[in-house]
Amino acid sequence: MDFILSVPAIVVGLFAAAVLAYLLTKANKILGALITVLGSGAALAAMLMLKGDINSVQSLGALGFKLTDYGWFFSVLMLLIFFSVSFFNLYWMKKIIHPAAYNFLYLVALAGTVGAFTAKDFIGLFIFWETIVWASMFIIPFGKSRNASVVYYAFSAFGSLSMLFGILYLYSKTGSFDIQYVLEQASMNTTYALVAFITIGIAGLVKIGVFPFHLWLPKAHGNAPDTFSPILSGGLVKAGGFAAFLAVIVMPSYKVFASNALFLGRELAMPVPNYILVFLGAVSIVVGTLMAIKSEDFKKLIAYSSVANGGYIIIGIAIADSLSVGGAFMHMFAHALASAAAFLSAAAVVHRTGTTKMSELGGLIHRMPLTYLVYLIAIISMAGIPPMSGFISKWMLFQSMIGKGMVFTAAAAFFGSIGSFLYVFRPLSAVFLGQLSPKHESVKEAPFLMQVPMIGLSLLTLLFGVFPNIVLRFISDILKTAGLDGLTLNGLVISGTNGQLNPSLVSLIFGIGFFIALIIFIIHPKSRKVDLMDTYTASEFIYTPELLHYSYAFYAPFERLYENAPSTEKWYAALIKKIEEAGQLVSYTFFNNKPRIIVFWMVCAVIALLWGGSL
Amino acid sequence: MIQYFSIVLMLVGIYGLLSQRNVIKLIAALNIFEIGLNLFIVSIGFVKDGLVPILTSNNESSAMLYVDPLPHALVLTSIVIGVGVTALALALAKKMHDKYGTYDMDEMGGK
Amino acid sequence: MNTSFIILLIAVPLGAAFLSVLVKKLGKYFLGAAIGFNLAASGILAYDYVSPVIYEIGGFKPPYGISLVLDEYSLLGILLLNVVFALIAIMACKYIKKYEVVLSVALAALNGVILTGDLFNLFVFMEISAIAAYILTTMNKNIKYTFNYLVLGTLGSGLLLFGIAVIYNMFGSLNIMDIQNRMAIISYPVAGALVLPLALIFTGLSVEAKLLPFSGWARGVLKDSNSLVGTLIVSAFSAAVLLAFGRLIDSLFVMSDSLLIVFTVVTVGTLILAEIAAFSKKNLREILLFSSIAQSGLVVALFLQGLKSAALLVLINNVISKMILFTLAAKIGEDNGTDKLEDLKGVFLKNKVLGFGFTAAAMSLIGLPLFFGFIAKANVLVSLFEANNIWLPMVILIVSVIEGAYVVRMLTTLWNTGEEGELAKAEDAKQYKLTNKVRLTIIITIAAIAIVAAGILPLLQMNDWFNFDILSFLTDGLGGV
Amino acid sequence: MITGILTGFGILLFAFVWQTSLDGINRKIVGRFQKRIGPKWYQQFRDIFKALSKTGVTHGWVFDFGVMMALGGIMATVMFLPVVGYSAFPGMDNFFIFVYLLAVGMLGMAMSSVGSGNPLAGIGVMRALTQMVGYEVPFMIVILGIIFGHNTSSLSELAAIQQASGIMTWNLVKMPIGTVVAYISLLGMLGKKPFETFIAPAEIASGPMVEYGGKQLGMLMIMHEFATFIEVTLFVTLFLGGATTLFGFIAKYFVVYILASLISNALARFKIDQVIKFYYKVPITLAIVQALMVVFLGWGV
Repeated sequence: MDFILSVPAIVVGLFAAAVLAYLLTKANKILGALITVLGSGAALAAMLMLKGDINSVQSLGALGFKLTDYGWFFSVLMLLIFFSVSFFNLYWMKKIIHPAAYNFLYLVALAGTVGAFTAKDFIGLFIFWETIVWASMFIIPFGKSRNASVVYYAFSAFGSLSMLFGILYLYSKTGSFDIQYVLEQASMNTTYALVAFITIGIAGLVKIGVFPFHLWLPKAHGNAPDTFSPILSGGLVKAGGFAAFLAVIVMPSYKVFASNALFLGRELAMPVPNYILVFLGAVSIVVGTLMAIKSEDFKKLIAYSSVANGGYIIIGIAIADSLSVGGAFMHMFAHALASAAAFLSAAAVVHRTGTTKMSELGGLIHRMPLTYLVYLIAIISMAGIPPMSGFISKWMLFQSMIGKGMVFTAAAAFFGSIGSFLYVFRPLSAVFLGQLSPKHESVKEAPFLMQVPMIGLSLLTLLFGVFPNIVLRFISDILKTAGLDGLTLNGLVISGTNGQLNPSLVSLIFGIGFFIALIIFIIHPKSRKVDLMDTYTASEFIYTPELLHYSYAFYAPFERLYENAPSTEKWYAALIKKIEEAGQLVSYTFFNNKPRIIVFWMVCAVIALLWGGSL
Repeated sequence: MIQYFSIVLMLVGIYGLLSQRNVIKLIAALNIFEIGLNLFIVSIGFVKDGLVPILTSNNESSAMLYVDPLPHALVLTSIVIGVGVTALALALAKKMHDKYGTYDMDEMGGK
Repeated sequence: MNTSFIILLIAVPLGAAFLSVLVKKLGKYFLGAAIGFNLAASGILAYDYVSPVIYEIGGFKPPYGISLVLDEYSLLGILLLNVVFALIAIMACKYIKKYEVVLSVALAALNGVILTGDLFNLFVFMEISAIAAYILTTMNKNIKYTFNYLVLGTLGSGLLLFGIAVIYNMFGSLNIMDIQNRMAIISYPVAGALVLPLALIFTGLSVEAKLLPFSGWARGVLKDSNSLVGTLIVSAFSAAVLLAFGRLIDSLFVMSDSLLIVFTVVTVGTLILAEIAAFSKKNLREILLFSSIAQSGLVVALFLQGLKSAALLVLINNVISKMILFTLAAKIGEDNGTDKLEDLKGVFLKNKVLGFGFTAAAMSLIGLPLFFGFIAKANVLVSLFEANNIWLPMVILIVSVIEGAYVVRMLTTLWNTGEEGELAKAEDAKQYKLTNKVRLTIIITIAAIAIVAAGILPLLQMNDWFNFDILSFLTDGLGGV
Repeated sequence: MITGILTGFGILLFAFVWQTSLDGINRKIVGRFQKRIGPKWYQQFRDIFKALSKTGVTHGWVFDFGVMMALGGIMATVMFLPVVGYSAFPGMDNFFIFVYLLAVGMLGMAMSSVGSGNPLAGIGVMRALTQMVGYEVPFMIVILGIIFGHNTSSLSELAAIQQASGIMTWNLVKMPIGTVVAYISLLGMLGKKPFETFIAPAEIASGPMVEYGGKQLGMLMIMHEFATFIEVTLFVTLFLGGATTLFGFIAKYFVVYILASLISNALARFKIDQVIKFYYKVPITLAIVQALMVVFLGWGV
């Protein structure tokens, strides 16, 4: 195979495009943004064409690339998200402080993503992984918060350095960086396997934003530039799923630790490490859901929902049977599309109104109906309601959890699932429905080029909700190469451990139901159109639309129930405070510029050295 | 014996550094420390019953016991350096006095 | 190869210093000539280098005479030192006036520190370089801090001399190699007897190498220093002292286990505490000086573990990136009257080229991939793991998170305007100043490009880039040209 | 396929007729309870068709679209229900379909009502959703036990398993705690007192329903009948062994529904935070106990 169409070529090409975008943006901002569209589009096309070359190995200098099937899956997903979002870049050039750097880093992050998913060696994986981190670390502060970037970096660095530790430890033991070989070797030795599991697992957990590492998601996603939040939430977060998949399934830890299982001999027998992952996933679902319900900011809300959804993904991977892992993959796919679409609709709203505070918005459905529909489809998918793709994955995950009899995990998942109705409905109600504020009277629908990716993502969500087997067949192949059983797919039907699902049929029946309702609606007398303000107000006269808009502290009665719950945010804040205090202490103790005090420390140190040295 | 004495001198110098806040006294303490150090170095060259390590017509045999001459050479260098540092320190002290009007480190303020 | 270049590296700057004293007006040119000569000479030495050379001063055979040792280690040292020194002098040449003599002496002494093979000679060069540093720091206009530095420095070098004297008393020699040979043939357990002198030497060197708790002078001296003094101390001086430290540890430090543990505690403690202190600071130069202290701790810790190559990579990375960072931090401080981070939001909007240089250096400092720092970090960790050391990598990585956090805070703040919760806007950066100096821009750009190139090329060229020996690379890669 | 859909229509028709009649009967029973005569048993039909025939108002397209989505989603859900052995799509009557397809309808209604621009509707929807978090979780934990125990999530299969040997294999008998929890949840689903918070006519003017009139109201009333039918049928099928004969089904359904209605008339309304607190204290604990019994002890399998 020639170099022109290969993974290294895509990576190098994206780096080159990044430089080109930088230079062109200096000349013309729109032109530079166009390069991000073309670059990511071309990379997506190239990656799709490479489907036949799965398992091919290539190298670029000392960096090896191997296109595994799961790597291809992730790469295509990422490229799709990057490509969709890149259309928005065209409209954001004026709003971003460093447009040239933005375009450059956008493509560098993309190159890093493709590189990380297709790396043959661990060290290559790490290099690209960190490249993503620093590229996004520079983009995030272009938005609303500088601190968010620091938080993002600190968490990411914790994860990736943990991975680096594992990689190098295993290198020193096995003498290789090759992912396949190292994991094979690791799986034969419990200690190595444990190190690999913990270190790579932590990297995955941090990236995907699972409790207790979830804090960076709301910070970074909520404050990043509006065009980059969908990338983070829809795209980069899923790299955590990739790492977790490597640690749990590819290694495979669930076999290595099979003898250390809880509840041996039962359906729910599962290795202890996997249980820990499941537990963390369950906690994230609950925490993410509760925090999302509480959020007043549109983007922060979706970010917390990503925490909850990350929980599902981790649980799916940790349960480690084919249905659950397949469900996790499907969930990553569905959630990537849905959360990208949701963030894009948020971006469209910001583009037109300039705010993400839900209490300042309202009634936008009458001005931006398409954006509303995109958001509606996205949340239907996120809440796991048919006929969208999110339903399929949740169904698979529930099947698996119930099949295993995991009562508490399932309880958390059910809570998250029902809770998601609450939080996804809130922006719908507060931003799009309700009263239209007079200051948004003249708001227009999002421009055409922004509509294109939004509609595209929505259609994909719908398509894979109705015909999920298109994706599931490929996922099934991934599972088979990873040593699990494939999924039981039969025509349009998916079979679980205790039931079958025919999403197409569900969609069809829903369509029929809707059609009947439509007929009932049409044959009956036409309604009279009245203004939004013409509502029942118990005979009071209210002329201010804002006052008639119920949006602030939407779930106040529910929030009150857990307002005093312990908060990881506070815990982290306290930790940082303590570190800073310790630093000040060091500074004042040893660096106070008083010779006698420092001489005193010196004398103490010399005595300590002599005493300790002569022990 | 002289070695213990020199170490005591060094400790006196360090005590001075620990207890004094007057710039001039600090410089003096440094000097005491250096003197102790130099004495120590000289003392390690000492050989009991050794002769002056100079070849003269009186002691032509190289088998005779000599005092080690090297430490003396070292100490010369060390003293020179010490003098240089002391001079610099005194110059600094003068400048500090010009600026703050005091020799007391604690009264000079600042962080 | 002309071995006389070795002594000339010291002699020429020293001569320039004398001439500058005589003809004050021409001081600038003498200094320039000395720097130029040293650059050229170290280049020639590197080019011609075949195998280690011992240069005997005055023809006295070691151990009787003073000898200078040019091996891969000191070759690397003089290359690094002279290049860095030259770059700093060019970048900060407006401060040089009146200090030509001191700078020439410092150059000579620092070269001596790296090259010398004699313990007492090392003390002399250290002391001379320290005196030069004291005088340079008077430029900060805060004599109190200089005096503090002087007291501590003198005490430290006194302890160093004390240790050297004890060593001489024990082995009857001052030549490092000779002592090494004698240690090998002594019948009693050397490690136990060496505790006192080693502890003293360690303390003495630690003062100049800025290890905690011996480095109380560093904050006062560096926090308001200009781009000449501060940069010289954090990069050139630091490099020379650490190299000398490394050489002594490598050749003299026969340590008992407990002594090794105590030394390691001090160095690793320095790494951790200084990074924490840097994290708590809000001023650019303060952050950088604490980071520099921490890196020194790491370098010495690695030397103590016997990982010379890894330590050298960290050292090189630290010296080059600190040179860029401190120069720019001092410049920002000078142009804007403050180096407080929160008063400098978006300052790089005024001069993006310098901003890029700063960014590349900072990212190399924290060891992000595609920058040289990553190569260094990977080497450190790989060699530690290969030495079956697990806890030190853990410490290094955890500390890296803290380090990363404050560096990223620095970068994001300096690049972006706007309060928290507001969009970053380019208009808000109007009040800042960051003047453009051609020399500065060129050097920073070249250094930044070098950092990036040294971060990317090994990935593409060397299959074992995570495990390469910088010293043999120097002979094979450069000497063998 | 076509027969399946036709069967589905049949079930739809049956559900409408039966539940609407029962609603009328219920109104009469409640009337008698309160020493009134009460309306005729077909009063509910009259109300629905009257509403449909009137000209109402609309607050924009989402107001209408939501109503259609609500009714469409609910009707689709009904078509999947197995009733008296008739199942439109055998094997596809997966429990989760009911939970989530039902949610489409609920979402449509919520959208439509909040789209009216009336804040009372918003508050009503908020309460409805909050209450949903309350009752669904215990309910689903109980269902988890059932599905795990019987190893199927198909409603018709679950019914068949329970019909194996009379009343003793009903889940009512085998999982009594779960049945109690599910019944409490059912009260919440049906919006019967004490869980009537989201309607609360005296507080928030019927909450979500505040702006409706005319055909939209009519359609929502139909939707309400269907939703009630789904919920009660789920309970009957899951805990009372479903039914093999129409009479059996009607009888069980009648008991379950009327009992709920009677309880409702005897109790007062919770506040919404009390609802959540209640559900997350008693029923959820019981549900988990039940599920653990099934999973770990194998009781009730």
